[in-house]
Amino acid sequence: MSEDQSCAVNPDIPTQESLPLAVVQGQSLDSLPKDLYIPPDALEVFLDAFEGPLDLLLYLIRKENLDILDIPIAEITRQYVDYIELMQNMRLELAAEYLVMAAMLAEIKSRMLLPRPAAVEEDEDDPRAELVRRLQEYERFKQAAEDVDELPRMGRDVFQAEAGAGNRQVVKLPPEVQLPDLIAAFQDVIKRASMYAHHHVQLESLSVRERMSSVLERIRASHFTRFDDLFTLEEGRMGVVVTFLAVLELSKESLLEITQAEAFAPIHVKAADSAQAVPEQATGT
Amino acid sequence: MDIKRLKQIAEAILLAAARPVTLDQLLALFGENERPERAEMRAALEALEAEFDGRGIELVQVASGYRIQVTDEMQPWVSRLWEEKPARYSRALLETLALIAYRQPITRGEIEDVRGVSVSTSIMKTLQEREWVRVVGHREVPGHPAMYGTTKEFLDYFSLKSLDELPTLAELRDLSTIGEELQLDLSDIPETQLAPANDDSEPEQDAEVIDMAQAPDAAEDDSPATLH
Amino acid sequence: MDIKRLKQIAEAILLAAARPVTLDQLLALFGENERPERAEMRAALEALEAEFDGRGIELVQVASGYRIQVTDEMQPWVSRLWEEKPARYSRALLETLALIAYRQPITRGEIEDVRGVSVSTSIMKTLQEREWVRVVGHREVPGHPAMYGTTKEFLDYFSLKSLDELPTLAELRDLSTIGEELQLDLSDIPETQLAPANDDSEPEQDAEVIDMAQAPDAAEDDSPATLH
Repeated sequence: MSEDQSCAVNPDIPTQESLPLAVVQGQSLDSLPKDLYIPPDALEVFLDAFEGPLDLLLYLIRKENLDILDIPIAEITRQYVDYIELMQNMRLELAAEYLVMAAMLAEIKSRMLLPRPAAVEEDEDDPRAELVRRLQEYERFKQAAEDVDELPRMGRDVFQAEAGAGNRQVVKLPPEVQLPDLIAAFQDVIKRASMYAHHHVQLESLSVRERMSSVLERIRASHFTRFDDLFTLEEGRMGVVVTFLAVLELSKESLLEITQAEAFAPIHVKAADSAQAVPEQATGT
Repeated sequence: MDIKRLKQIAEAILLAAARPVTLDQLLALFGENERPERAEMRAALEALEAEFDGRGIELVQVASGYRIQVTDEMQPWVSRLWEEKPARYSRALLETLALIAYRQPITRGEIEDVRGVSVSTSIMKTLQEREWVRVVGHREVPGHPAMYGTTKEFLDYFSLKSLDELPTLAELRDLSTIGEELQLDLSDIPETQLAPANDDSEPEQDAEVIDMAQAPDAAEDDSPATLH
Repeated sequence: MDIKRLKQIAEAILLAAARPVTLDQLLALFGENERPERAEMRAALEALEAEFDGRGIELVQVASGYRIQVTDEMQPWVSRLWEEKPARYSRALLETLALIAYRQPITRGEIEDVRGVSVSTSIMKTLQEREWVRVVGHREVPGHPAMYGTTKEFLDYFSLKSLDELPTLAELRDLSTIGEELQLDLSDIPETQLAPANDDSEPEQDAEVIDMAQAPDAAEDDSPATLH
């Protein structure tokens, strides 16, 4: 194990090179390991620089270019404990995890010192195995975090491209209705109204009902419309009949008036007077 | 910096900004030693504007600076980005619509008589705004209530040539006795948007519906209600 | 519709949306009778991507769809548009995020086990507020701790299409004392370069890593990060 390298190496984290040894809080610092010297005002920063005991250990290992798979436990433990003591001396609040790690290192160290029979050695776990596993596992995610940080990031490296899109009002779509739904609704309402037995609706074909609407729309109460004009010859005979039925039905319901000045004179129709109350609505748009 | 480079940077800035940027603001984004002349920048912007020609975007100047925006011509597609999924119509609305279709011209009071409950103003308003229903006259009774009828838009929406194509009451009665599977067929008709994969099954089902919905004698070629 | 027209419309839509748009969402913006085939749309997007080449913008695919973005090459100019500097994230946050991304679903306790320190509540809160991370279930152990996973927003933010695009995790090495021959053997096999699967000592963990970070189907079908 590479015990004698340690003195040559300084931690190269926060500002270690600045202050002379002697002046720190008026204390003699001769007792501190030289490679561990950190100005006290930087200690907190130093502590912050590590994400925990695993990170600190990794730092100690990497600092000395050691193979993580073959950690010199005695030396690393010594350095680690020195750091911990230093921090405690400075009365820095130390996360409990750091102390747990110190205990774990001490335990591994003691197990390493125990003589083991050569025959067993092959099979038995290296006392460092668990620590090595945890260090590696932590290190790969430490690396992964750095990799993630390198990924192109929105608003830092790349930016959403956006063009103005006019007024960005949310368009509310009207609901869709399917014909079967409409028919089902009609069936329901008719059933509810106990009108199934009635023939009322059956009597006139729907086209007459529809034509009644369109005739009503075309005539006005204010003036007469020529009866002939209500018919569209292109519709054929069926169309003429439907319109005629519609006019008769409207007349029966007193919705329109039919007049003829004299025999064989043109017949005129107009909306019933009642519609005059609201002519602009009655004639539709 | 050549004009091609300036154009590139200006485009990137305007697209990233998502707000209008003035010429001065544009220039301020350059380091001092690389900052172009105003005239150079203006030329780059003009070149950019010309480049957009025939694309779906354009460079415009508004009060607060230059902005890249989508052309009006693209609005039909773009505006659908912010469409909201439609809700469904209430039972009351569908029943009201059905009564108007089958019993027109019909007053609100008559609808209420059949349905046994009052018809809300908002339903009548919705139906008229949708342009499925309109006032076709007024009944000669006290208060002269408006009579409602369906519109051409109503027929178009439901792909009907005329109201004749709605099943008659007699047919509806048959329908309800024929049983479940037929009704299932009816309600299964894939309508509009999302079902291009159902293309195969659609024509058959449609044919079936037409069969049931058309009154046999009214289904002539010269069906009267095709005009309006 | 020809490809030039489709390209034009796609560009306008993607720029107007200002968020990623999927192929299906794009197609849904077309009326039924003008809707292009998926293959046509995809070809148009590819043509658009090629057209952007060498410009300050690019068409990329991220988890939530296609996105037009300003390239990082334009960052020096564009970043000056905003006075506020983009947020920098602490190592603690990034390590926690990395563990959730690579090891999901993972509990807070499991994160703490790997990191060797406790995970602060504020970090978990920040990650969830940014909508990068969310609770995807609870571990069936005493206390039912929440398990965390990453979201589509996480992938979008880091310009990733899926979790398998995350940088590959470093492989675990075996203890040299036990594994010297093994390592020799392994170094003879060239095609295993990237796969962490060559670690015999921890098959389970590696399997998990492969599931999450490498196998494309696993990332699509099972991984919570592709859900929403």
